Amino acid sequence: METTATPEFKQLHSNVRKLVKETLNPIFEKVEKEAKIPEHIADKFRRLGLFGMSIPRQYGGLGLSTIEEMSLIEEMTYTNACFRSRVGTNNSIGSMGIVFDGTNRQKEQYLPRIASGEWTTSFALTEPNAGSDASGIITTAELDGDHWVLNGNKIFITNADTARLFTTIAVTDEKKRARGGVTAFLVERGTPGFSIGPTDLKMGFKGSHTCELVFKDCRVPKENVIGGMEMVGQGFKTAMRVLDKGRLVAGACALGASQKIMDISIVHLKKNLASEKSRDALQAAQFVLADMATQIFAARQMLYHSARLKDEGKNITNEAAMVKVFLTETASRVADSAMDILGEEGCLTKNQVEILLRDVRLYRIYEGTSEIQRTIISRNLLKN
Amino acid sequence: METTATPEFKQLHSNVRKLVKETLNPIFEKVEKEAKIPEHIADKFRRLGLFGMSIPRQYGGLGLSTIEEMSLIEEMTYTNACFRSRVGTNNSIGSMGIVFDGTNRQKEQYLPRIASGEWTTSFALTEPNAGSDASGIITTAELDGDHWVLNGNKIFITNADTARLFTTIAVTDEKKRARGGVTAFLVERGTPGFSIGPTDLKMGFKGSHTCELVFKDCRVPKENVIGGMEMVGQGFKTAMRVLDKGRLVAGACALGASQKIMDISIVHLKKNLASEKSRDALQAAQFVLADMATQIFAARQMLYHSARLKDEGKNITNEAAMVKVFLTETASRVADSAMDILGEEGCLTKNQVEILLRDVRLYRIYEGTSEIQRTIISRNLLKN
Amino acid sequence: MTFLQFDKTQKQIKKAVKDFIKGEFKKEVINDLVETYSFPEDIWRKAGEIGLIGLNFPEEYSGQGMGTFESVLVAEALCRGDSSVGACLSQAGYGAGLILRYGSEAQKVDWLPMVAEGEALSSMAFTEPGIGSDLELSTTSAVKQGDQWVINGTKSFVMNGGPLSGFYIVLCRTDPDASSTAKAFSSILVEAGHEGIGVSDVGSRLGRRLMPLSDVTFKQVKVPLGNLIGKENKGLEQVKTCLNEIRILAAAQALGIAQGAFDRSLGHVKQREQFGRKLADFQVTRQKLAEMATKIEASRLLTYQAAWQFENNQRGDEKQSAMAKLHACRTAVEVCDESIQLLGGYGYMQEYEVERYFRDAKVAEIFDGTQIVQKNIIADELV
Amino acid sequence: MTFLQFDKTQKQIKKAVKDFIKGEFKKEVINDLVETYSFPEDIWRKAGEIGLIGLNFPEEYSGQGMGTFESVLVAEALCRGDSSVGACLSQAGYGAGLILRYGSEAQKVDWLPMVAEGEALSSMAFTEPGIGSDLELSTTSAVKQGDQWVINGTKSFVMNGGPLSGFYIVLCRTDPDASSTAKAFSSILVEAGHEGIGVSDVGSRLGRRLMPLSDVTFKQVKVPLGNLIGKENKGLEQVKTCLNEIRILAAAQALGIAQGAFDRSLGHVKQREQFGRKLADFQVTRQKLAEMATKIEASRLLTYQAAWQFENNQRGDEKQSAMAKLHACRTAVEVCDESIQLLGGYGYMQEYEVERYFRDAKVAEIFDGTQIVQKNIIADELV
Repeated sequence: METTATPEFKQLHSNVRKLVKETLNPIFEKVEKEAKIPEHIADKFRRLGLFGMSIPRQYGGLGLSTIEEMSLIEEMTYTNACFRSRVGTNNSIGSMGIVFDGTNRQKEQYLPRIASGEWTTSFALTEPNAGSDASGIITTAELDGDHWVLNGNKIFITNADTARLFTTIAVTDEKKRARGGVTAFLVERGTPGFSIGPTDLKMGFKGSHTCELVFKDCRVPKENVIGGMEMVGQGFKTAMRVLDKGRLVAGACALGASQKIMDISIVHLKKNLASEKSRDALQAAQFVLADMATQIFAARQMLYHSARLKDEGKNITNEAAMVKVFLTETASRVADSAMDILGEEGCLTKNQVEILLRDVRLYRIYEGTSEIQRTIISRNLLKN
Repeated sequence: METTATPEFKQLHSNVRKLVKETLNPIFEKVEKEAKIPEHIADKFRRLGLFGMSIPRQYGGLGLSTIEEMSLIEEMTYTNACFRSRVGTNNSIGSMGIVFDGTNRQKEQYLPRIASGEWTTSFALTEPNAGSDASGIITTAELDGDHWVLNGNKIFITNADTARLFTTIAVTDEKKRARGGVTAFLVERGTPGFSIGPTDLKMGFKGSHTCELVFKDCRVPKENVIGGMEMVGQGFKTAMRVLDKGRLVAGACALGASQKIMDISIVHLKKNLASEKSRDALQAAQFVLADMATQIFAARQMLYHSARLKDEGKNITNEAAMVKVFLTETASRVADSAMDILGEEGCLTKNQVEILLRDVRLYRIYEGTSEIQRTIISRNLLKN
Repeated sequence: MTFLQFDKTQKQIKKAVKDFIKGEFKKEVINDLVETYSFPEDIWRKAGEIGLIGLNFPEEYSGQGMGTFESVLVAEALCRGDSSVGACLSQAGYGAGLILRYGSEAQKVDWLPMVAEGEALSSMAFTEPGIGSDLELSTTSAVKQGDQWVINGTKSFVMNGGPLSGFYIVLCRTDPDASSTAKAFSSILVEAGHEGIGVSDVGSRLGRRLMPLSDVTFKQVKVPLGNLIGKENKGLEQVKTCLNEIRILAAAQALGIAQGAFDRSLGHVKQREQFGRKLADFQVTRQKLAEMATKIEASRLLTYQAAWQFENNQRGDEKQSAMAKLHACRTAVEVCDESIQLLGGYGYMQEYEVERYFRDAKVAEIFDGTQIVQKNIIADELV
Repeated sequence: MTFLQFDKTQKQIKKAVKDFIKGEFKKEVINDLVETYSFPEDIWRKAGEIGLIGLNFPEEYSGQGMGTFESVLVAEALCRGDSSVGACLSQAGYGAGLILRYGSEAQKVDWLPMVAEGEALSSMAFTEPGIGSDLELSTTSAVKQGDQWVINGTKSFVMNGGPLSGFYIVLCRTDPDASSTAKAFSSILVEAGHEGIGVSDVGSRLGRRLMPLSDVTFKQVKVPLGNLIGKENKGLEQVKTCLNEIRILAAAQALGIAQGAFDRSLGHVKQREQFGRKLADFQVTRQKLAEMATKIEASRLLTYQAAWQFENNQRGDEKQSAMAKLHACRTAVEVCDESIQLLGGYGYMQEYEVERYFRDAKVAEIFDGTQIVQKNIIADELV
C-alpha cells in the first residue's frame, strides 16, 4: 500500500485484509465446493462499501482512486477468487458503462443501487462468434416506436444468475457496425422476452457463475440506451472503454492470487527444509521460488505504476494491456511452478493452490485474451 | 525520468542523452572494431562529471541519488555498452569500497581523483576458483613490518589495463576466511611485485578490457587496508557491500541495452510493414515485439521502485537481487527474440543488435551470476 | 538403417484401440462419469474383454504376450481418445507389473488373469505421507509372525484402491537393521478386503478424477509369508525397476493427452471465426499449432525410444525413461494450456474437454515424479 | 519393430569422422583461424581427400554413394568437434545439391568431383537484400540472348563465395510474365570467375565467421544456355526441395553444436569447484544438465527421423524437416547459452569456446529460415 494513503483508506484496507484473513479464507474451499458465495458474506461486502469501490461518492460509492481500488482488489484476491468476483461486475464491467457514458437520470437511477450492492450487474458483450470484436456480433436491436426490440444470444455472462441489470451490446446498424452501428442498452432482469440460461460448467471459478442470455423480441424502452438516444451507435466505444478499465482489475486479481500461491509454497518449502529430507535436494525448489518472487515483484510494480499514471489522468491503454498480459500469465506460471514445490499434495483441492490454478486460468481469457492484448501493444508501438 | 527531478539534474540528464545520440552512437561500431573508448570521449565524460556520479559531493563527485544515477546509466547504455563501462568501475566496484569503509585519509586521497576521472579504478575479487564466494580465494596477504605482502592471481578484472588503483581482496587469516579472515587492500598500479596481464579475448564488451593481475611478493603499505588496520579481516563484508551496490547498476545497464534493441527492432519492423511483404506474415513478429515491450516495462518499474526504496534508506538486498536477475535475463531474451524480427540482417555487426547481443550476455555472469542472485532471493524468502 | 517402423501386429493393435474408442468412448457417457466422479467400470470391463489390459502379460495369463512398446501405443491411443477414461484403463494393470516380473507362479495364476480380464484393478502402495518420491523414507513395516507377515503403516496416493481393487502391492520395511536402505524393503502382496485395511479417498483433486485415489492404512494386516513378491529385502530395487517402466507408460499417457488436446484445438480453429476470418488463418494461431505439433513429435520419439530400450535391455535405460516422462508431460501441460487459449472462452468450459485434458496432464506431470525428480534421475546417469 | 539402429557402414563413418577430428581439429590451429577470420582451407582439403565431403554423391563422381542420413551423422560429428570448422566442412558441398539432383551429366562430371575432392566450394545464390526467405520476391533476372543467358541482379548472404568457390547456383527470374511465381524462376549454374561477378564480404558478423559470406552482384554475366539446371522455369520448386534437405543438415549441425557445448560444460562442472564443492554436485547444475541432455536427445531423434524420411520419400516431409530445424536450432541456442552460464566468467572468454558455439548456434537458427519461418512451414502442412 502507498505510504501516502489517507487514514480513511488505511482503515478500509486494514478492514478488508482482516476480513480476508478471518472470514473469507476459512471458507475458501467451502465456496469452491458449494459453488456460491454465502449471502452473509455479500452483506459484509455491502457494509464495507465494496460493491461501489469505483463508483463516484455522489452516487453512494467509495469513489476510490485507481491505486486504492487496485490495492483493495489485490487484498480481496488473496483467497478464493470468487469473493472478489461477487463485487467485480458492479465495480467494473457491469457499472462502468453508466459511469462513463450514462445520462444523469441513468446514473441517479442505477448507480446508488449498484454501489450499495442492492443490485448486482452484468455486462453482455460476448457471443458465440464474437469475443472482443464487433464484427461477429449477431444480437440486433431494432427501433419500434418507443422501444428497441432485441434479438440474439450472449454467452459466458458473469453474475448473470443474480444480476438485476445487464449492460447489453447489440447491433443497431448492420452496415456501420463498430463504426457507429453498435449500441449499449440497459436491460433489467424480468424484461419480457429476456431469459437467462443455466449456469455454465467451468474449469474453475466455481463460486462465480456465468450463464447464457437469450433475447427474443425483448422490448427495451428508448431511454435505456446508455447515454440516451444521442448515443445510439456509440456502444462499441462504450464497450471498449469498459474493457479498458477491466485490464488493470484483471491484473490486480492475478497478482493477489500469485502472492497467495507463493506464500503457500513458502510454508510448504519451509516444512520440507525442516524435515529429514536433504537440504541439497531442495535447491531446485528454492530456485523455483526465487523466480516466482521475482516475477511477482515485477508484476506488482507494473500494476501500481500504471494505476498511478491513470490517477494522474494519463492515457494508459498500452500500459493496461501490458499489465493484463504480464500479470495474468505470471499467475499461471506461478501456479504451474508451485506444483513443482508442492508435489502430489498440491493436486489436492484441500491445498488451495489446486483451486487457484484453475481460477487464474480464466484471467488470460476473459475481457480480452492475451492475444488481444499483444495486438493492442504492438499496434501502439508501431503506430506513427 | 522522475517528474520530481531537480532542474540541475534534468539538465545533466538532457546533456547525457544528447551526448549519446550525437557523439556516442555514431561511433558505436568503431568502439567495437577498435576495441577501445577514444580518450576524447573519456574527456567528455570527465567534463560532465560522469566518473563521479555516485561519489559524494564533498569529494568532488556529483553525489547523485540512486534514482538519478540509474536514470543516467540507462541513458548511457542506450548505445554501445562499453561507454558506460569506461566510467563504471569508478562509480561502482572500483570506488565503493573506499566510499563505504575507507578512512577519511583514504577518501581525501583517492576519491577526488576517482570522481574527476583522473584515475581509473578496478576491483579485484575473482580468482580462478573463486567467484562470489570467499571460500575459494587463494590470494594471501601476510603482514611483514609496515607492509602487507600479497601473493596470488586475480582474473577478469575490468578496466585493469588503465586503472591506477585496485581494490584487492585477499585472505589474511586462512582459518577464518569469510568470517573475519579476508581483507580489502588498495593497491596502486606500479607497486613492485604487481603486474597486469594481457587483455582477455572475450565474447563481447570489446571496447572494455579485462586482464589478469599477478601479485608476487607485492608489498602494500599498512595504511592501504581499506578502513585502516582495524578493518583487517572485514574485507569480505566490504566486498559484499560493493557487489550489492552493483546489482542495480547491472540492471540499469541491461535495461538501456534492452530498450535500444527494441527500438532498432521497431524501426526494422516498420520498414517491413511498409514493404511489399504481406502484413499477415508479420503478425508473429509483432507479438514478439509486444512481449519485448512488456518485459521492458516490467524491468523498468522494478529498477526505479528499488532505487526509490534505496534512496529512502531501506535495505534492498532482496529487491536488488531480483532486479539483477530479471533485468539481465530480460536483456538476453530481448536480444534473442530481436533476431526473429531482424532475420539474417540482425547477424551483421553493422546492425548494432549483433554487438548488443554479445555484450548483454556478460550481465548475467559478472558481479554475481543469476544463480547467486536466486540463492540470495530464496534465502531471504525462507528465513524466519 | 531403419527408423521407427510399425510391424503388422502393432498396426492391428492401433486399429483395434481406435475402433474401441469409437465404439465405447461416448461423449454423454463420459460426461456422466466426469460429473459424478465415477470410475468407467463398464468401459474398463469391455477393455479387459477385448484384451487391452495386461497386453504385456503372457497369453497363458490372459494377456497378449506383447511388450512395453505395444502398451505404450495403447496408452497413447486411449488417452488421446479421452484423457480421463484413458488414464483409468491404462493404469488398471500397473500394479500387476511386480507380479509379472518377480511374482511366483501361484501369484501369477491367481492375479494376472483377473487383472487382464477386467475383473480386478491392481494397486501399488509405495509412497507415504510427506515423503514424495523418496521411497527409502517409507516406514510401513512387515514383521514375520509364524507363517504370516504382519503389516502396519499408511500409504498415500494409492491408485485403484477400494471396492474394485484385487490387491495391493505394498512396499514394506522388512529389515529395520539393514546396513543400507537398498536392502531394507520387500514388496508384499495384500489381497484387498483383508481385515485391517482402511481405504479413504484423498478427496477432490485437480485431475485423474475418475480413478480411485486413496490413502490406505494397514493395521495389523496379516498375510501368508508366500505373499512376498520375489526375494526378501529386494523390494526397493524391484519397485524402482517397475517405476522405470511406469515412467514410460506415464509418458505415453501424456503423449496421448497432448495429441488429443491438439486434435480438438485444430478442429476448433479450422471452424471458428474472429474478425471475420477463420482462427486458423491467423499467423499467430498457426505458429502456436506448429510449436505444439513439434513438441508432440519430439515427445513421441522420446517415448517410443524409451519403450524400445526398455524392451531390449533388462532394466531399461533410466535416463531415457526419465527424459520421456519429463518431456512428454511438459509437452502435455503446455499443449493443453495452449489449447484452452486457442479455444478462448470455450476452452474454459467443461463441455469442450480441453480443460479436463489440461488438468489430467498436470497431474500426470506431478505424479510418478515431478519435473525436478525426473531431472535428478537423468543427471545421476549423466554426471 | 526396430528403432534407430546404425548399420555397419554408418558405424564406420562415425568412427572415421571421430578419428579425423582427433587428428585435424587442433586447438592452436583453430584458434588461429578464429582470430584471423580464415576459412579452414587445409582441413577442408583433407576432409575432401578422405571423402567426408559429398558423401551423398555417387561413387562415379568421387562421392561415397550414401544418403542424407549419413550426411547428417557427419555434419553432427564435425560440428560437435568444432562448431565453426564443422560448419565450413559440412556446408562445402551444399551448393552441389541442385546439380546432383537436377543437373545434366556434363554438369555432374564437371563439378561434383571438384566439390567432393575439396578442390572447389559450392555456392548457392538464392536470397536477395530485404526479402529473407520469401524467394518468390527475387528480382535477379536471366534473359536468353542467342546461346547465352545474361544475368543481372544482386544476391545476398551467399555462402562459400569468393576465391575458393567453383560456381554459384543462381536463382533467376526467367519468365517475367509467368502467371504464377512458381513458374517464373530457373536455377542457373554460373562458374566462379566469370566477368561481371562482384563478390563483397558481408563484413563482421555474429557467427559462422570462418565461412565466406558475401553479397554477390551479377552485371551482364553471360553463361551458355546449357548452364540451366534441369528444366526451365522449374527453379523455385528445385530450390525448395534442396532447402528441405538443407534444413535437415542445418538441424544436424545445430545438434552437433549443442552436443559439443554440452560436452564442454559437463567437463567443466565435473572439474571446477565453488563454495568448496564440485559444481557438478549442486542440484541446480545437475538439473540444468538434465534439461540440456533431454533437449539434445529430442533434437537428435527429430533430425534422424527427418533424414530418414527424406531418404525414403522423393521430396521428404517438409513438416518433419522444419520441425527438426526448429527444434535442433532452438536447442543449440539454449544449450550453448546455458553452457556459457555453467562456465561463468570462463564461458564469456573465447578460449573456452562455448561462446563461439553459442554464436554459431544463433546464426544457424536464423539462417535457412528463422523460427517463425519454420513454424510457417510446419503450419502449412498441419492446417
